[in-house]
Amino acid sequence: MANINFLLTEGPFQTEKWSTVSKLAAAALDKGHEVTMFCYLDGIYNGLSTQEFADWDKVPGDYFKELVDKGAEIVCCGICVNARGQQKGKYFFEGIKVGGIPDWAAFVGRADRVITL
Amino acid sequence: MANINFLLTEGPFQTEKWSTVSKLAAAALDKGHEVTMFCYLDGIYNGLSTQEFADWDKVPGDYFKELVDKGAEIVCCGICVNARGQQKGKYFFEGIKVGGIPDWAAFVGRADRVITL
Amino acid sequence: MEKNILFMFLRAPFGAIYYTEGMRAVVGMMSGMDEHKVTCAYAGDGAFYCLKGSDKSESAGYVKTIADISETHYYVEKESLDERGISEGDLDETYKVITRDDLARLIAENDVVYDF
Amino acid sequence: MEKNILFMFLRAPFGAIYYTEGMRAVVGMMSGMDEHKVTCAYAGDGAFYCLKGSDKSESAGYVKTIADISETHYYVEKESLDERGISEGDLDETYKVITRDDLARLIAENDVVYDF
Amino acid sequence: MALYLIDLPFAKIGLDTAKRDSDAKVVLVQDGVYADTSGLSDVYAVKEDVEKRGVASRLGGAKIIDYNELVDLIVENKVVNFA
Amino acid sequence: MALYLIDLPFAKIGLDTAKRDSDAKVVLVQDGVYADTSGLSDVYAVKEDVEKRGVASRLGGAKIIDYNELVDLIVENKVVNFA
Repeated sequence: MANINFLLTEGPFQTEKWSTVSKLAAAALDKGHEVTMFCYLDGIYNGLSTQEFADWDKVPGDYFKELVDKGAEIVCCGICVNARGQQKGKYFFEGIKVGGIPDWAAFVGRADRVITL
Repeated sequence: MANINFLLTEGPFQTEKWSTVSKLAAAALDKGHEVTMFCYLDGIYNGLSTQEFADWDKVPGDYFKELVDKGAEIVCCGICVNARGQQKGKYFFEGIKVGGIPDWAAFVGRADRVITL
Repeated sequence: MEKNILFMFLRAPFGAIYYTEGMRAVVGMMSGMDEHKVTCAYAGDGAFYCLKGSDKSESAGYVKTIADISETHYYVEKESLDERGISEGDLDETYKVITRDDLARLIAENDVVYDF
Repeated sequence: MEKNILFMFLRAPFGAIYYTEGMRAVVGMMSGMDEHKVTCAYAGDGAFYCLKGSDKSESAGYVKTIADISETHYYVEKESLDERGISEGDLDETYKVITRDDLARLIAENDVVYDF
Repeated sequence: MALYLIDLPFAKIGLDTAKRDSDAKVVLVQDGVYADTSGLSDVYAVKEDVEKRGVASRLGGAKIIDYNELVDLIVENKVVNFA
Repeated sequence: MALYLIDLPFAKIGLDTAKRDSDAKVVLVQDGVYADTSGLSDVYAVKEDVEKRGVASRLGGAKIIDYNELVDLIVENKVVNFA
C-alpha cells in the first residue's frame, strides 16, 4: 500500500479541482492506500462545514468530510486560513486541522507519491 | 459625472484582481464618479472583515471597507455567499450588502460603464 | 434603463464554473426590472462548450427560462473552432457559427460587453 | 525521509499569488524535520519573473532564508524565454538559463515535482 | 470610441478583435502588460502593473497611465472587457 | 517510469517535456482532455472529464480510465505534476 499526498490550492465551486481531488483521494482510500492532504492558498476554503447550495445534493465540503471519515489526514495552512478571514478554521469540519507548511513538509517526507491539483 | 459598475469574480490574495478593482474604484470615487460593485462567485470573499495577515500593513478587505466609506455601493451574491460557507455574510463589513443578481442587473441599468475583472 | 448586453464565454468549460454561473447571470439580467436584452457568444476555449456531446445539464434550466423570457441568440466563433479543430458538424445546433468580424460587430452593437 | 523536490514556477507572476506563496512553500519544505532539498525552475509564463526589473521584494526574505539553509539553484528555461522574446541580458543574474532538455533531466532527477 | 480592457488569458482574442475596430483604444491591465500588441497603435498600460513586472522597455509605444487616467479613459469611452 | 499529470494551462510545456522522456505515460485530467497529444503514445484520459466535455472522439488512441485506474497508475509510477 502506498502513501499519497495531495496539494490542493483552489477552493470549492470556482474550479473543479475540489471535485477531482476529493474523488481521486476517495478512490485511493477505498483501495487501502494512505492519504494525506495539504490545503494551501484558496484550498483552505474546502474545510468549511457551513456551505449551503440547494442546486446540488451534496456540497463540496461533504466530499472532504467523507475523506476524513475514511481516514485521510487533512491539514489547512493556518496563515492562509487567517488571511482569508476564516478565523483559525472556526467553522471547519471536525477532523480537518489547521497547521503549517512544516506539516506539509512532513507529509511529503512520508509520501510515496505527491499530486498537486 | 459617470456611474461605473464593477463586476468582481475572484477573491482576495489568490489573484490580484481585488487590488486592481479596489484601486480603480477608489480613483473613480475620488474623481466624483458614482461606483457600484457586484461581487459574484469567489468575489464574495472580499466582503470579509475578519482577514488577518501580518505580512502586509493593510489586508485586502481594508480596501473594500474604504470604498464603502467613500460611498460605493457593494452587493455580494447571496447564493455564492451561502454556497461558499460564509453564512449570509455574518462576518462581512458593515455596509457591504448581501443581495442577488437582480441588484446587479439594476446596477447595470444605472451604469454608464461596466467593468469586469 | 434597458441595455443590450453581450455575454462572451471565453474560458474552457468545466474546469472553472463560469460556463454555468454565467448562464445564471444571463437569466438574472433578463428578469430584472430593466429587462435587459442579452446575446451569448462562445469564443476562445469557451467554444468547446458548443460541442454536441458536452454536458449541458447544469445550464439547461437557465436556457429554458431564458427562452421563456425572450428570444436569445447563441453564437460560436468560427476562428476559435478552427484553431481547436472543431467542425460545424461537431456542434450542438443551438449555436450559430459567426466569424470574428461578426463578433466585432456584436461588440460594437451592444451597450455592455461581459467576458465570462 | 529527506526528498529532492523540484518547484516549477509556471504561472505569470503577479496576476496570481503562486509566484510568492510558492517561495514561502520552498522555505517550509527546506526547514522541516526532513530537511528536503529544493531546486527552483521558472518556465512558461513563470519565466517573466526572472526579468531584471520585476519586483522581487515580496520573495526577497524567503530567498535570503533559503540561502542561509542550503545552496539552492534557480533556473529559467531557454525555450520559454525565446517564446517571450526575452534575452539572457534581460535577466536577473540569480537565474541560470537551462534548456528544456535540462528541465526534463531535473524532472527525472528529483523525487517530487511541483507545479506552481 | 471603444476601450478594450485586456488581461493575458484573453489577450489574443481581445487584441485580434480590437484590430477590427478602427477606433479601438487598448488598455493592458495586470498580466495583460506581457501581451504582444504589435499591429495596434492606441495602446495604454497601467503603471502599477508595468512597474511590478519590470516590462516598461517591452511595451513599444504604449502610454503608461495611472488609475486616475484609466478612470478618465473609462468615462470617455465604451468599455469592452477582455480581462 | 513517470506519469505526467496534464491540465490545459500547462499542457503545452508539460507534453513537450514528456516527449523528452522515453518512458513517459501521460494522463489528461480536467480541461487537459482538450489538449493535443499528437506525438505521444502512452496517453490516458480521465473518464469523468472526457464524458462531461463530450470529447471521446477527439482523443485518438488515448485510453479512458476511471479514478480507480488512475490511482493504480499513480502508485505504479513517479508522478510529474503539470496540472
